[in-house]
Amino acid sequence: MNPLLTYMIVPLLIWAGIFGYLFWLDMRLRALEKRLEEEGHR
Amino acid sequence: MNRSSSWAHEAIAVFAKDWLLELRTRVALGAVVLFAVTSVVASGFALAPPSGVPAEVKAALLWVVIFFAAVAGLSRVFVVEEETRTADALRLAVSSTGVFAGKLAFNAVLMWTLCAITVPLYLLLLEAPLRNASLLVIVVLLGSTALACATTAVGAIVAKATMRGALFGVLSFPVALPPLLVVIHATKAAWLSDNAWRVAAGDLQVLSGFMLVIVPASVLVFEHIWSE
Amino acid sequence: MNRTVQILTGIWVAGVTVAAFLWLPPAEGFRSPEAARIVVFHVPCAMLTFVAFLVNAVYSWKYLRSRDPLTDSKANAAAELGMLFAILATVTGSLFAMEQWGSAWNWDPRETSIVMLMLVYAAYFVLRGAVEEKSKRARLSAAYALLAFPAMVFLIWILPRIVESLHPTNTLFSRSGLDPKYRITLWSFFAGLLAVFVWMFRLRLRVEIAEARLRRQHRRDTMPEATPAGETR
Amino acid sequence: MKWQIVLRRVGKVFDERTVLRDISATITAPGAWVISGPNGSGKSTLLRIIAGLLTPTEGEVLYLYNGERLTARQQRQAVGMVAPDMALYRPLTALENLRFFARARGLSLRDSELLEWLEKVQLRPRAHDPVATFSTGMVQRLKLLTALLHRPPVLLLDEPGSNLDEAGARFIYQTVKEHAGHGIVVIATNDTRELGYGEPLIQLGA
Repeated sequence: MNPLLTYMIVPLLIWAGIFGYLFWLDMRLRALEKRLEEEGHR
Repeated sequence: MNRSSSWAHEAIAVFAKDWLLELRTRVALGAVVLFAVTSVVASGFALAPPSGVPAEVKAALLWVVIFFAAVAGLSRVFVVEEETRTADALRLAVSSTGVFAGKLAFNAVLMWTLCAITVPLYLLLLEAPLRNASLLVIVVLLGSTALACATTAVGAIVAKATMRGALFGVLSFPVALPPLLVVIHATKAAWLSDNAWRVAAGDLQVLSGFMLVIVPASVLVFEHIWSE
Repeated sequence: MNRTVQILTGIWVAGVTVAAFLWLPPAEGFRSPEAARIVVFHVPCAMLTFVAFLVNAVYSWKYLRSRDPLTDSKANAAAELGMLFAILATVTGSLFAMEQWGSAWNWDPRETSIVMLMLVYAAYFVLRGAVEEKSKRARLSAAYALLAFPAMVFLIWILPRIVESLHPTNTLFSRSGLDPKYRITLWSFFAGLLAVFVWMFRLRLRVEIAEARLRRQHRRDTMPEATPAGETR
Repeated sequence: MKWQIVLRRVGKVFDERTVLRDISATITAPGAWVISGPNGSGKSTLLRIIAGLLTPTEGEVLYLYNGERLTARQQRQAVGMVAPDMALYRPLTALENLRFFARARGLSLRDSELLEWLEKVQLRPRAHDPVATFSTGMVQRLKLLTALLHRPPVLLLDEPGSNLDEAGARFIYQTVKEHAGHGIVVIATNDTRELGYGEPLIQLGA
């Protein structure tokens, strides 16, 4: 593999991992808050 | 009436009681020894003729066998107390340090018994190039004790959880790995090196150091594992 | 963390990433100087894995002292993040190893210790999954974390005695190693990642708190049905 | 008024399920006391909390001797307990069980003395038989013996008479009466016969 390409993959991987996790957390949080809201009204 | 019972007395009572129970039921001993003998014989078959196998592989294999045999039995002491619902009576009678020390002593003796059977059999069947027998005895003794020290508290954790059988292996491996790696290194030295004592001296120090760290740590957390 | 800090963090790490490409010179003396610059990304990830492990141990200890459920959630969150960074460090490390030594895995002491940390985290999660009652789960997993911690410190200390290391020992801290630009970039990236770590940690806790609130609400809603009248004698 | 157990606003929550809420009481020696309530009302949990086997989520349990608080070790020595969830070592004989509990508690009792204890509960002929071969009543008597071996001032009994015949129940009653003369007995039960063994202390709802 081209060394420069390898070098470019690395930060991409790290950001993919971190943002993937952040995104997943954010989705869970939104879903939970929505359910809390709904059940709070009932 | 004499009520000056310290944790050492309690530990001796627990140790004696556990061995009495073990000799009557032979659950842990049976599991451990059968596992060890089976896997030694199986390795002998698989590697025959064993003369071509490097000593590094043989040393690693010996301790892998011992570790997995230990996994089959070391958590029994605590699991039995929970399963037969005797843990509460023990909790009321004995301090948590006394229980831990007694169970640790039981596991150490169990490991010594296991090694006393496995190691000679292994040497016989797999033709290990034994250079320094007295060193090997010390290495095995210290290594098996270190494994017992590393995994006794893990056994107490497992006894309180579900899926105990699978869990003990998973949980004890990371904790047992440091002594395992060191003892494999030292065993190799006892088998091969001309100046084995010099090579293994560092390993033996590390093993002792490991026990000096993990045992107090275990005592510290055991109180929280044992009482609800 | 408020919005401005988040935006500043984003700009900071983006800046460091760009600098790692444009400002950082190729690492002379390595097999492929261009790719060897990976270290500025890889090493901070590995460092954060250890930071997370330490944070997990500290909160585990605090939990056993205080028995506060939120402290247990913090320990768990730290372990989850530790696992994430361990994976990132391993993957980036293998890419570097492939470029430098030709194979992705070498059983180098550092490689081994990061894998062992992953195993500890995995065992920790398995244990949490195997205990139903929450306070018991918190107690047992905290105890396990505190047993694994000294074992890991030992492992990291003894591994180099047993296996030859490929990693340099002190280029990070000595003045005569690589170009000083490396040290600057690496530590800047570490600082950025640390900020991101705190951000993720707090978001993870908010999820945990929301879940606990939802459970409590459920409990209240279903409470009357929970004790059927027929059961009393 | 030497021995006292003080329950101060004790509460227990398992996960989000509240089992006990805000229980306060003062138990003073000598005497027998009864904790009553239907199944699942938390009698056993409360007794385990009093015994120190379970840490309450709220409040605390204090053991006082002449107004002084006991240490954890002293408290353990002060309590004897019999509960359905506390089994003996079934593969061991009656004598071996007694020997273990005596040694574990630091008592220097000779076998001859232990056999005398066994005589008192009519188990001497079975001293060398494994507990696994015992009937429910015999196990219950042996359990009571192990709970009394260290002469604790506090005796905690959880459903002591369940599954016992007339003779077994009479034996429990005698032990309670005898112990209540000098120490504290706390009985958790909803058996109508046992409700009369002592004064009502706490009535738990469902």
